[in-house]
Amino acid sequence: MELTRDTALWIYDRMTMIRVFEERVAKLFAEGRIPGFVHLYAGEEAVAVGVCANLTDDDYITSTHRGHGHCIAKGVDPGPMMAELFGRVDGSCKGKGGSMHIADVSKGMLGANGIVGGGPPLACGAALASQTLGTNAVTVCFFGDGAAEQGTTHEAMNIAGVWKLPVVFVAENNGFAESTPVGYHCAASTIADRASSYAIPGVTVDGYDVVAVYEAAAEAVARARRGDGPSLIEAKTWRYFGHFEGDQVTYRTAEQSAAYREHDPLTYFATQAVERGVLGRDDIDAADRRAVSTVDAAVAFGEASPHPRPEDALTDVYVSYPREEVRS
Amino acid sequence: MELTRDTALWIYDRMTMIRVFEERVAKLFAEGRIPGFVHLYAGEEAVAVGVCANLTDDDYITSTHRGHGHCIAKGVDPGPMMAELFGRVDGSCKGKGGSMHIADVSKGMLGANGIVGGGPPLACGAALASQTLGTNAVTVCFFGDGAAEQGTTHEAMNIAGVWKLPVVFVAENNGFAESTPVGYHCAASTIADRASSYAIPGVTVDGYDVVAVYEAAAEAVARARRGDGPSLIEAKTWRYFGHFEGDQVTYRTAEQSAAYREHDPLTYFATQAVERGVLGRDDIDAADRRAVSTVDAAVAFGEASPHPRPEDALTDVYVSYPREEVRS
Amino acid sequence: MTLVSEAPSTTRTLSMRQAINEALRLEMERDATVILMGEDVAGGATVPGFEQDDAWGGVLGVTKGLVQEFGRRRVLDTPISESAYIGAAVGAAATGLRPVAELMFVDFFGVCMDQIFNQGAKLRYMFGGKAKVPLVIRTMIGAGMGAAGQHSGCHYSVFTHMPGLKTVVPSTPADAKGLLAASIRDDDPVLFFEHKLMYDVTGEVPEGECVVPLGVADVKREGDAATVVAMGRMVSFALDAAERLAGDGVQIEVVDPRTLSPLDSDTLLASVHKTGRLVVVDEDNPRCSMATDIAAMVAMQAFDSLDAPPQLVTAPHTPVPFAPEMENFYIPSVERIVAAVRATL
Amino acid sequence: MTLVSEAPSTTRTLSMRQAINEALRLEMERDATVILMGEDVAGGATVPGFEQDDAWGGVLGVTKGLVQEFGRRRVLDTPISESAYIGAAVGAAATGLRPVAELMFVDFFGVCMDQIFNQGAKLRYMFGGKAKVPLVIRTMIGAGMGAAGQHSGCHYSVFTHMPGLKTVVPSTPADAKGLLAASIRDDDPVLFFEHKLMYDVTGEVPEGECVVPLGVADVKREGDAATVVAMGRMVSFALDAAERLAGDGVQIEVVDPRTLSPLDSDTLLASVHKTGRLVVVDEDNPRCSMATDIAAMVAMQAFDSLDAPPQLVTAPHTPVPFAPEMENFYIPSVERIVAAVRATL
Ligand SMILES: Cc1ncc(C[n+]2csc(CCOP(=O)(O)OP(=O)(O)O)c2C)c(N)n1
Ligand SMILES: Cc1ncc(C[n+]2csc(CCOP(=O)(O)OP(=O)(O)O)c2C)c(N)n1
Ligand SMILES: [Mg+2]
Ligand SMILES: [Mg+2]
Repeated sequence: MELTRDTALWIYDRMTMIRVFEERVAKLFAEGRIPGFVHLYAGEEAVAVGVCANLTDDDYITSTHRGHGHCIAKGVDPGPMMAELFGRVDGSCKGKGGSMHIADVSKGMLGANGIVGGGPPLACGAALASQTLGTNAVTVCFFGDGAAEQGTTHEAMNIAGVWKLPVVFVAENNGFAESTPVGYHCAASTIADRASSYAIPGVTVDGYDVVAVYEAAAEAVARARRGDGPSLIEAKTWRYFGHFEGDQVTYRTAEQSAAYREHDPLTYFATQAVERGVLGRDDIDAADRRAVSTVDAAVAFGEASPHPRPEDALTDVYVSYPREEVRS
Repeated sequence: MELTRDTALWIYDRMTMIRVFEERVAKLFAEGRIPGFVHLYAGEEAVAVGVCANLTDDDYITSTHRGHGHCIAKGVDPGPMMAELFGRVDGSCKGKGGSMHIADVSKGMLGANGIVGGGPPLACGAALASQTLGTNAVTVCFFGDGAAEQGTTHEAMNIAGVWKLPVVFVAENNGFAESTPVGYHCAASTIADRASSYAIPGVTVDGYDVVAVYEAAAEAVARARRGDGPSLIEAKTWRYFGHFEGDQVTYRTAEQSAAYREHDPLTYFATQAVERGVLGRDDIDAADRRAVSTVDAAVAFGEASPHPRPEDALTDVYVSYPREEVRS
Repeated sequence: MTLVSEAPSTTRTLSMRQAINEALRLEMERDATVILMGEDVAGGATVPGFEQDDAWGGVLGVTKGLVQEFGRRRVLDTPISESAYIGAAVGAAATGLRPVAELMFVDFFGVCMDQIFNQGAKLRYMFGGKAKVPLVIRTMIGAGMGAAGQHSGCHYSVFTHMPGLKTVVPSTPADAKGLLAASIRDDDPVLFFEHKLMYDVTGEVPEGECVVPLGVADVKREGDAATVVAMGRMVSFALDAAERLAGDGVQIEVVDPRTLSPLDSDTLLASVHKTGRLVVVDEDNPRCSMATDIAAMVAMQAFDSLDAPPQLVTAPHTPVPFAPEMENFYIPSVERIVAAVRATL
Repeated sequence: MTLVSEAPSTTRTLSMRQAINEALRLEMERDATVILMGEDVAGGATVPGFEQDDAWGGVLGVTKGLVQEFGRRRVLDTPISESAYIGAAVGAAATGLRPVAELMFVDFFGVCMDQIFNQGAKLRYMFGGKAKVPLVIRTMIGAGMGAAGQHSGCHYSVFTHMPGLKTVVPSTPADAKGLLAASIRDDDPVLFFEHKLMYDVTGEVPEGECVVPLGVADVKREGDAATVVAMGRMVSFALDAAERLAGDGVQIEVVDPRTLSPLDSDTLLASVHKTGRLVVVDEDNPRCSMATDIAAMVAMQAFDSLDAPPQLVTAPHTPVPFAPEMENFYIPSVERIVAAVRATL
């Protein structure tokens, strides 16, 4: 493991932050304090964090309906995130988006997306802007195994190949699209191999090993920055919770879930880092404590934030529009 | 060449019929006797004919905007076809569809299509119906190289793989999508290789060699009939005319076109067939004469057919609907 | 409610979810060419133990239990490829099946609209009437769940606009059962809109076969003070408004078109001729909407009967916001309906 | 025509095609972040000899000559992947460019609608106003070319229905130039509808920079007998009808909204207050259409001014047929407009 102490610290810090955040959201949702649909990222932390460890605030990411982890990995502030899930005015989207549309353009996080396959074309656009404007920003497009069957994903990978766009496509293969296994919905049951359809590099990595993800992403991001075009990374992972909160998860066995929990990506990384002396036990404990206090503060921030006024529904539709028109 | 005399006769007969039909349409269009957009199939005859030589009237095909050749190869009567291009009541579609929607469901020809990539999902549906109803019909989906970049094509090949549908996908790679070369619009510049994305067989054949097409299709059709699922065939071909009538074709050189005309699929097949004694020169000449008289008769039939009444525009929208509703 | 087939003797209380599920079961028993397709309509495809069982039975459980009875060849889980499977439903409908495809949320129509409005809707016409497309697309509509901007729309106006499609929006469990049966038996492509907040709404539903014909509106409450035309979930809002107004001696007539295309304009016009006043309540966005469609039709065909300007109570021209306060403001309210009726008096 | 920037001294005769091309050229010269994308907008990408030249310049030549001046980095040919490149235009607009994407025919919207109405239109709202999407989608509409069922529709009603989008339908070369400039400079996503039969229509067009603001209707002919609201190609039909009626001493007012969202209802209402009569002429299908949208708005807001029922002259509720006789019947005619006006008198 080649990681510097700083990188290792950052990685663990973000992974534990995501874990604590998502477990708290599950609790808050169960208590009825969060409306709508909530899709949790717990179990998949190593993917978002391993990838985003290679990015700066100037780089972009597009996300999915399962976007909290991508936000935290990209540096979005947990306070406004929690406020958004609560639907408050200090939320990242002023309470207009909620979990499925959580975003922070100032951090290059171009939004969770309620449409499976909605992100890949947008990612090509952000990359096209960087290419045209001559910045050397890179865009990462996270999508699920189910999204791989959506036509937009195919079109986006091809056009990225045609235009040699600085995009990294990251397929988060957690084995299921809702209750449907990838072995059923994906005729070839591998996503990385699709790269050959677009003459771009494609690799499969263990999405439970954050260092493996980090290294694969480092190569793909460097390639994109060099102007050599897109890549596809398939990260094999697993979600700890149901598809969304409320899902009974009958389609997975306790054994399967236990087996994955066995190799929990956070514990695995922490153990390795400590064994190899890159981090100390105390670093891990401190990070865990930081995560808890940050999430406590985020919840407090969210609860303290005022509720929007009903008529706020009428603003932010357009930059400019005759006001009465948006009224019914 | 393993062809029986009957098959060889049928093949040449259909190829020359398509050629004569299309050249006549070009003339009629230039004379202003055919309205709308017309996309001619001349040069690509070996693909439609080589494939359809493996099909019966119970099998289905879906087509493209360049559909006349597919119709003739599938056994659609040139008379109603010409009447349709003229927009007459005896047209295959009673003058409502025209060239871009020419169809004959009674012959299993499920329509030309004005939407690039419109056909592949429909093809999966016809195949699903055969599979569900337990007939052993096969569906062939013709699509162009440009259509390969459409999301629907990707989705259809994947779902056909998932459901092991009796479909044969035939990519007609004529080198261009309008004025855009396949080398530009297709990141991998090969279509057959995409089969691996769906774990289905994929082959590339010389679309100018009708026997090669016939043999590749025979294998794919047999596989589908056996219930072993879909296949993808990429046939390399070339259109003699412009993208549509009126296209100046500045994007191709005279040399390129000449080189292709050199290996004209009809002459090539005729020469081979005669050399190997499968057919006689007289068979060829007779077929050519038959094609001319058939097309003459088709034109006469089309011209003799009455024009539709203006208000016929209001019929055939629904099987049942309160009449006044379709009026404006 | 009109019953075409001999009226069944008995009814019992069912939820909208149960009523839709029952209609699907009965039609599948009646006709072996009826199949279901959609994401997780059974769920758990190829998962050991789920060969003849469903893991989900639809995201909100509407198709639960059907795979047990009809098996996975007739209840097909699909990849997330709406264009492919809805297009396949169109192709299968043109070649001998009667598919019932599920578009989970209507907000997803943007990924598969071509197969719906250009292929399914126009195939018959473009082929000169020589084919038919007996297809039903079931889809969820409506705000009120905190599902935000891409899971809460209605947009039935977009499909009603399109020639070749029929559009159905049930407002009661009994109507849902009867209209879905009629839609499945219909030889044209039908979009069937189910409001996600109504699945647990209960009502009396006839046992056994019952068919509510398409194109026939239903007067849900009679009155002579004003005609209130409402669709889907808005019908119950209109009935609540009617109760409140009745308290002040104002008796409004609540008319539910039930099918938007074809639209039973005769029934709507008859009511306006009687009341002289029109209020249209529509949860969809206001521009080029069913609300404007009905108001324009009435203004043209019952101009002399109208004693006051038509009033439209609709969602605003905005996406659906997430926070409950804003979402509730977005949804037409009983108060706004009452006010609109008063404005016509 | 309203000119926002200092009115240019001179005009000259241009075709609609030339006027649109000129607007694109001027805006690309003015702002380096403006790029064009679409199938064959240049044509011949990577073909030797076409590095700085176009093989097509758009299927009907509207973008011809632009790649010569701006190069292939700003005039991008695309694969046939509307979702990918229109979605890319949305993403690029949110991150610093002002893309002008071409959807060749509006009838193709079904393969990319999600990126238009769910992503481009709602991104700003769902992000709480913290992003903007300065995007223009140019697309061809209209029947009359024998292009049949999948290349001849209008459907601007569908986009006008969608919150977050602006919709523009020019009826003259000068309006086309000024409205396209305004659309490109606008910070919201704009759908710009060009009628394929009008590209060769000529008219006086100001030289140099000219901007026609969005949301401002234009009275194309003044009159007091009746208000005829018409869009796109129907404006010229309405003006022809006005000539015929003038022969009988009937002076109608022809109002062109020019932008459908936002709609300049004040100008429309002012005209109806004056004339007391409304005819809406719309080439789109009739249900949930702009025709019903405008008729409903007028019925609600100018009820007391209306002396006769509104009349709608639209296409029928059918796809567009191929044969010329049927296609001409499908398209609203001058005769039908004249008859509709007479029916209001
Ligand atoms: C176009 C579209 N179709 C269907 C859905 C409903 N849906 C939401 S998430 C989901 C499964 C996505 O699976 P995957 O891409 O593997 O992501 P995961 O949930 O496993 O992270 C589905 C079908 C949707 N939101 N959008
Ligand atoms: C969805 C869609 N996009 C664009 C078009 C316009 N168009 C018609 S044919 C064509 C090129 C098709 O190329 P290809 O698939 O290779 O078929 P070919 O014309 O070469 O036979 C295009 C872009 C269309 N009809 N439909
Ligand atoms: Mg998944
Ligand atoms: Mg081609």
